[in-house]
Amino acid sequence: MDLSFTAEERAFREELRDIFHTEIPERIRGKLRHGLHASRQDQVEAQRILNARGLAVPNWPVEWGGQDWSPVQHYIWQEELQLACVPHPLSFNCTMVGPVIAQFGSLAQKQRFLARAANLDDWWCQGFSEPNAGSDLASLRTTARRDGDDWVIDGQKTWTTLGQYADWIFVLARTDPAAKKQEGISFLLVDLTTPGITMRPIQTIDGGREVNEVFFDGVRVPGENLVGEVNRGWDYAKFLLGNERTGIARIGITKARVRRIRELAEQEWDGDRRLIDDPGFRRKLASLEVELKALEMTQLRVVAAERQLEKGKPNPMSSVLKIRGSELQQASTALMMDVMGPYVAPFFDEHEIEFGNEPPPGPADAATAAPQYFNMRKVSIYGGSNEIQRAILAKAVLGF
Amino acid sequence: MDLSFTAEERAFREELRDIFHTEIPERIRGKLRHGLHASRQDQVEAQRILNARGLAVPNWPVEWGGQDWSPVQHYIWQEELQLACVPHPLSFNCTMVGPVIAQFGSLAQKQRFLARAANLDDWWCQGFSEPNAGSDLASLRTTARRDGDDWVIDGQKTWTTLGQYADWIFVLARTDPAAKKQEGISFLLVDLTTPGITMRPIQTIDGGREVNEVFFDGVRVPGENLVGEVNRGWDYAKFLLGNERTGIARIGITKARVRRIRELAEQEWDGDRRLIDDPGFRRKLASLEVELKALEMTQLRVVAAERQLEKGKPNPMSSVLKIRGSELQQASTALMMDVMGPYVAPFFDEHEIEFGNEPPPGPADAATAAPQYFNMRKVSIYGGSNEIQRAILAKAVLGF
Amino acid sequence: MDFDLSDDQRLLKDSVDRLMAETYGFEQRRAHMAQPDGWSRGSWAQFAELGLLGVTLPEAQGGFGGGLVEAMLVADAFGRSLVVEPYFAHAVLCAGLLRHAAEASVQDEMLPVLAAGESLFAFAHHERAARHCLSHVETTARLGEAGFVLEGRKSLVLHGDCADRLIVSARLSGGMRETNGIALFLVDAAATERRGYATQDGLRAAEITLDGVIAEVVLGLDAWPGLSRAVDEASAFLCAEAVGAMDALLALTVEYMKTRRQFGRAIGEFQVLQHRAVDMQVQLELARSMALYATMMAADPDEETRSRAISAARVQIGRSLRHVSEEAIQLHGGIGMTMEYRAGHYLKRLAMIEKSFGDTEAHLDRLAAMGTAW
Amino acid sequence: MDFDLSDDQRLLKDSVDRLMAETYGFEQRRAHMAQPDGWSRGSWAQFAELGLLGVTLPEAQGGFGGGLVEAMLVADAFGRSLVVEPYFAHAVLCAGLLRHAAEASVQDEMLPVLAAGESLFAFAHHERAARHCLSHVETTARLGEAGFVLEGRKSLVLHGDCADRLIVSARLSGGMRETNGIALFLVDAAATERRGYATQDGLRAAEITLDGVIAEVVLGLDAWPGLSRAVDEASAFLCAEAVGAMDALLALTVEYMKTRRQFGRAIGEFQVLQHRAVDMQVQLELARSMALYATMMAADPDEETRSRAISAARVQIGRSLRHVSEEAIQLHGGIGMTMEYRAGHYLKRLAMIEKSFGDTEAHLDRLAAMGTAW
Repeated sequence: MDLSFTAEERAFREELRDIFHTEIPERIRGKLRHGLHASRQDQVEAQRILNARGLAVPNWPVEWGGQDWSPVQHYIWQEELQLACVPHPLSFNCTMVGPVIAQFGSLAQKQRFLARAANLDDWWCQGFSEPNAGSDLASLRTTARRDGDDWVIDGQKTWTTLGQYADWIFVLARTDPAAKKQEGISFLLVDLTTPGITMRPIQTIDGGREVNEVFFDGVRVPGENLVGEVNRGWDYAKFLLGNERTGIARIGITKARVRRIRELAEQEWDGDRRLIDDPGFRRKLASLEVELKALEMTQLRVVAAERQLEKGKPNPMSSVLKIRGSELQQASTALMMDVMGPYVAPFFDEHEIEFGNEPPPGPADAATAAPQYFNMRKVSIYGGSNEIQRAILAKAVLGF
Repeated sequence: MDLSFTAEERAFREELRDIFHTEIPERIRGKLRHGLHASRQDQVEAQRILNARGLAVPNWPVEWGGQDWSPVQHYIWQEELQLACVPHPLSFNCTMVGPVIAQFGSLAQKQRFLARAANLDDWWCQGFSEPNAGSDLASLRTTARRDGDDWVIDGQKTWTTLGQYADWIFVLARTDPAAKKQEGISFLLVDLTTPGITMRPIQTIDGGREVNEVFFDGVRVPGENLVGEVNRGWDYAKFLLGNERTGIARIGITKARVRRIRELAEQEWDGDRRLIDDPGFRRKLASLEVELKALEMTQLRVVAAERQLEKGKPNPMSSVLKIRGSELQQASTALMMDVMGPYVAPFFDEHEIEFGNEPPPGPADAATAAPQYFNMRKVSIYGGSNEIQRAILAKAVLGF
Repeated sequence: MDFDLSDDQRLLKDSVDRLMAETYGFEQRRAHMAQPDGWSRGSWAQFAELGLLGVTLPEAQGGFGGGLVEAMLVADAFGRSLVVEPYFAHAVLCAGLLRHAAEASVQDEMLPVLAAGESLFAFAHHERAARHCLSHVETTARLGEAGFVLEGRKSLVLHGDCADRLIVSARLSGGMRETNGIALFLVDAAATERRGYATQDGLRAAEITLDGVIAEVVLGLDAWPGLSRAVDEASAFLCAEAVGAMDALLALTVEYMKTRRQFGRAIGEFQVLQHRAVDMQVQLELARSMALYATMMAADPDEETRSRAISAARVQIGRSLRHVSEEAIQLHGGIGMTMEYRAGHYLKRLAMIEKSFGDTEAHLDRLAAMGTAW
Repeated sequence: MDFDLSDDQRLLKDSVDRLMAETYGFEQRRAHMAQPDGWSRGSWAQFAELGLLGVTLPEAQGGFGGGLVEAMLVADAFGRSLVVEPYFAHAVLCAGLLRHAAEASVQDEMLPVLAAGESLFAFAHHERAARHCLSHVETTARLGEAGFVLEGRKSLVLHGDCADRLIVSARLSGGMRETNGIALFLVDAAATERRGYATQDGLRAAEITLDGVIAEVVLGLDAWPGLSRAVDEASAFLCAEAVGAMDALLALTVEYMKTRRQFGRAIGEFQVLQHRAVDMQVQLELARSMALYATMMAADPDEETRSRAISAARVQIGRSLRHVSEEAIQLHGGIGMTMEYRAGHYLKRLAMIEKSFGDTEAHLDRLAAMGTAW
C-alpha cells in the first residue's frame, strides 16, 4: 500500500503539465480560469493541439488514435488537463460517440468518422433526452422507420448541449414500436445539414445559450449511418454512459476553482482586513478543501481498483464520485459567491466581460460567479441525476 | 398582527414563574437543570404541588380538574414549566390516559381514576408498542379475549417508559382477530398487580433504565376496565397521540439547555481564553439560537391558529414542530458535548453523580452530557418517527 | 399575540394580489423587462395609484398610512410575482431613510413626491471595500460655499441608473467603518456620473461617481441611527419577499411533481421526492415564522434588540432560501435550468436577496459578536 | 499508487479477523467487560501472542516489524469488534511515544516489555484546561537529588487505572501551551494517586495526581516532536478504528432493514430509507479514503505536512461518524436505543473517538489556522 506515484508517473505528469501550459494558449486557458466558456474556435484550436500530440483521445483503441495507458496515467492526464484549465476534448466526440463507433461501428464508419472526431473536424452533439424522457431515458418516443435503405426520423430531442456548433448528431430512436421499453431502440448518426432538422436554442438560467431542442421532421438518414445492429441501441447508450468512470467527478476543475477562490480571497479586502484572514471564511475554505481531498482519495481508490475490474464494467463506486463530485462543484461555486459578496449581482454577458470597455464592477471574476453557481445546478441533474445514482448504489452496493 | 403578549398574559406568566420557582424545590429542579432525571419521589412531589394549585392537568375538562385557559395560556404554562426545569406532570397520566378517560370513559371510570391520576396517586404507564409494531402500531398482536365478564390478555408490549414505577398500565389489545388492521382493537386499563404480568427492564444506551418490556400471560381484567366501546380503541389511541399539539417540540426544555450551555461556556477555560470567547463556538451557539427562535415563532403561529381549528382536530403543522423540535433537542445535546470536550468520556451513573464523594472530573454537568446526547436519539424515533411525520406532511399539507 | 390581519390589511393584500394576477404573469413580466428602463412605467403608475409606493408613509404626507405589516404584504406578493420595478430602492429603502433620518421639513417636502412616484429615488451607499459592513463609508462631504461637496464612488446602487434623486451617504468625520460621522444628502442624479447595468435577477443598478457634486438637501448630519433602522426595515422587507418567492416556488415544484411523469408514474409518487418536498416545506415554515418576527421587531427603536432580531431572521431565511431554491431546481430537473420556466427566476432572485445588506455569514457573525440574549 | 495489501499484511488481517470472530462476539465482549479490570487479561495475552502489541515495533525489539498499515488493519478489526482492552493506550500511544520520543537505550529496554504486554503502559498527558490543545502542559518537572520530581494533575488518562507504568508529560520551561519545554518521563504508576472510572464506551480511565513523584526514566527532554508524531499516528489509528466501526454498523443497519418488517414489508423496501442508507455509505467511503490517507501520511516526519493530513482526516471522519452513527440508530428505531443490541455501542464508541485528541471543530481550526496547501 503506497500512496505515492512512481517516478515514471511523476515524469509523465510533468511532461503533460508542460505541454498543457506551453502549447495551449493562455488566452484560452485564462478564460476557463476566470469562469468564462471557451468559444467554438477556442475548443477547436485546443483540441487540435492536443490531438497533434496524441492527447485528445487517449481512451480510444490505440489503432484509432488512443494510448496504451494505465488507469493512473488516464487519471493524471485528466487531472492535469483540468488543473491547467485546458478545455476538455469535446466529450460528445471523445468520450461518447467516438468510443461507441470504435467499439460497435463498421469499419467504414470508423474510417469515415473517427479521425475527424478526434481532430474536431466534425463537431458532434447528443440526441438522447426528450421532453418526456429525462431520468427515464428509456421512455423516449422519437422514431426511425425503415424506408428502402434509409431511415426516416421523426420526433424531438432536448438538452442538446452546444448543438448550435455541431455538424453531426448521434440519436437514439425507436425502431421497433412494438418492443418493450429498452428494446427496439437504435443508434443513428445524423448529418445536421439534412433537411427536416430544426434546432432551437434554450436559454439557461446563467444567461448562456448552452442547450437546444432539436426537432426531426421526416429526416432521411442513409442506412449506413446505423451503428451496430438494429434495435441494440440501448446497449450502446449504456456503454457510452458508463464510459467515463473516473472523470465524472471533475475533481480537477473543482480543485482549480478552489485555488482560484484562495487567490481571490487573498486579494479581496473587507475594510482593512483581507478576506482570507477572516476566521469564518478560512474555516469554510478549509472545510471544502477537506471534502475535496476525501473525494480525490476516493477517486484514486477507484482508479487503483480499475486494474482489477473487468474492462468496460462499471464500478458502482463511480456513483459515489458522481454524487460527491457534483455536490462539491456546486459547493465551490457557492463559496466563490461568498468571496464576491454583493458583487455577484451585476450581470454582464460573456461578450461584455471579454470585450467591454470597462471590466464589470467588483473583484476579478465577480461577473462569472453567479452564472457559474446557477449553471452548476445542472451537474446533479444530468448524466444520471443524483437520485438515480443513489438508486444504483442502493441496488448494486447495499443489495436493496 | 401583534407579537406581544397581553398584560394579562404577562401577569399570568409571572404568576406561574413565581409558583414554579418558589414552590417546586430547587433540589428537584436543579437535577433537571444539570441533566439528571427526577426520581419517582421527585416526580410525585412536584406533581402534587402543581395539582394542589390546579396546575397539573390544565388540559383536562374543568369538571375533572382542568382549567378554562386559552391556547396562549396553555403555551405559557408549558414553557414556564420547562424553563424552570420543573418535572412535567407525568404525561402517561396527564396527557394520555387522563384525557382519554375524561373523553371516552364511563362516569365510574372517571370517578375512580381521574383525581388519582391528576395527583399521581396512581402512576400510569403505556402499553402500546410491541416488538413487531413500532411505527406501524396498527399491526399489534396482543389479544384480549372475552371470558365471562372479564377480558383475558395475552401478548407482549415494549418501550414501556418508567413501567417499573407504575401502578397501572393502559393497553391496546386486539379484541376482534378477524377485523382489519385498525379495527378490532380495544383500550383496556390494567392494574399491574394482576397475576400474569411480568415487567423486564431494558437498559438504554445512556446507561439508564427508562423502558421496559411487559409480558401478559393470561392476565384477567374485569370488564369494567374497558374504555369506551369494544373495538374502538384505535380511535381513542389516535385521540391520545394527537392530543399534545403544541408541547411536542419541547422548546422550553431546549431553551433551558441552551441557556445552560451559554453559562457553562462562560465558565469553561480553553488555556487562558474562555470557551464563550471562541468565535467558532459563538457562531455555533448563535446558529442554534436562531434555529430555536424560528421554531419558537412557528410554535406561536400554531398556538395562535388553534383558536380557529376545530377542537381536537390535529394541525398538520404540529408535524413540523415534532421534526424540528426533536432535531433541536438533539442538536443542543450535541453542542453541550462540544462544551465538555474530552470530558464527555467519563461514565458515572446518576447515583454516583448525586451522591458520590467526589464530583466527576471536568466541567459541571460533564457527566450528563454524553448520556443526554445518547438518550435524545430517541426523540426522532418515538411519538411517530420523523419519517412518519414527513409522510403526514406529504399527504396532509402537500397533497401527495 | 395575534398573527391575524386586520380588515384593512386584508383589503390591501387582496388588491395587491389582484393587481399581480392581472398584470404580472410570467409573459407580462417579460414584457415589463423588455421596456427601455428594464421595467414598466405602467406598473409603476399602478403601484402609485394603489398607494403602494407610500404604503408605510403617513396619510398626511400622501402615504397609505400603513406600517411594516402592510409592507410585508406587498413584499410577499411582489416576491411571488418577481416584481422588477424599483419598488425596493424607492419605496422601501428611500422611504425609510427619509422617514428615519430626515428633518421633518424635508419629510414634508419629499415624502409626497416619493409616494406619488413622480421622482424616482435610489440609495447610493455601498462602496467597493465595504463587503457586508453597513457603516463602511469612505465618500467624503465637506462644507463648501455652495453647500456640502461630495467626493467618492458609490457602487451597486440599486436602480441608480434611472433614479432622479439619490440619497447619498458620506462621511463628515471618523474612520471608514465608524458609525459616527456619517451624513445623508439628497443629490440630483443627473449631477453624477453613472454606469448602469442589469443584475442577475433582472433588476437594474449602477456604479456612481461623485466628483465634487453639491448636495441639494441635507437629510441628516448624524444619520447612522436612521440609516441603520431603515436598512433593518428593508431587511425585513427582503425576508418577506423571500418567503413569498419560496412559497410560490414550492407550490410550483409540488404541482410539477404531480404532473411530470417518469418511469410510468408521476414523480411525486416517489417517496424520496415527497420527503424532499416536505423538507422544503419545513424550511419555508421556519422562514415564514422569522419573516413575521422580523416584521414585528423591525420597528423597535433600540438598535441592538432590532438588529439581533433582523440578523436572526436573515440567517434563517438565508438558509431556507438556499435549501428551497436549490432543491426546487433539482426536483424539476432540466426544465428548472431554463429561462423559459419560472423556477430558475426564483432561484436567481433568492440568491441575490441572500447577498443584499449582509449575507447569511455576515449576519451570523453579527449575532455571534453580540452575544445573544433572548 | 497502490491500495493493495501485501501478502504478509493479508495474513495479519486474516489472523486478527479470525481472533475477533472466535473471541469477540457481542456476548463474549460483555464477558470481557465484566472481568475485574473491565477487560480481559486472556484477550490481552492473545494479542501479545499474535504479536499485535508490538505490531509497529521492530522485530529486534520484540515487535512484529510492521508499520502503520499493519496498525490500521488491527484498528479496523478492533473497531468492528469494539475491543475494550487497553490496546490503544498501550500499543498505539505508548509504543509510539517510546519509538519517537525516547532514547535508543530506553527503547531497547522498554519496547520488548511493552510488546510482550507484561507491564501495562498508559499515557498521562491531558490536563483540565487543555481542551483540545495537545501542547497544553502545566505539570512541572524539576531536577531534584533523586532525579526529576513531577508535580501536577493528569486527567482522562486512558487505562491509567490499571497501568503499571505511566508516560508522563511535564514542563521544564515555557508558557503553558508552548511546544518547547515539554519533557516525557516514565513513572511507576503505583507512586501516583489514582481515581479510576469507566468511560461511556466501556473503556477505563483515571485522574492521576503527581505529588512530588520521582521519574523512573527520562524519555526525552525536548519531547514535543516525538509526542506530536506519536499522537498524530494515534489519530490515524483512531480514524481506521472508526472506519471499521462504521463499516460494521452500516452492514448491521442494512441487514436489519432487510429483515425488519413494518406496514407489511421490509423497511428496506422504503425508498426514503434506502437512500438514507446510501448516504451513510457515501460518508463511509469518504471516511475510508481519509483513513487510508491518514495512515499513509502519519509517518511523514515533517510536522506541518503530517498534521495537515491528520487534521483533514479527523475532520472528515468526525463528520462521517456523526452522520453514520446517528442515522444508524434512527433507521433501527427503538432497538438501536438499547444496550442489548450492538448499534448503540458503536454510537458510543464513535462519539468518544470524535472527542479524542482534538474534536472535529478543533481539527478544522487547526487546518484553518495553517492555511491549506495541497
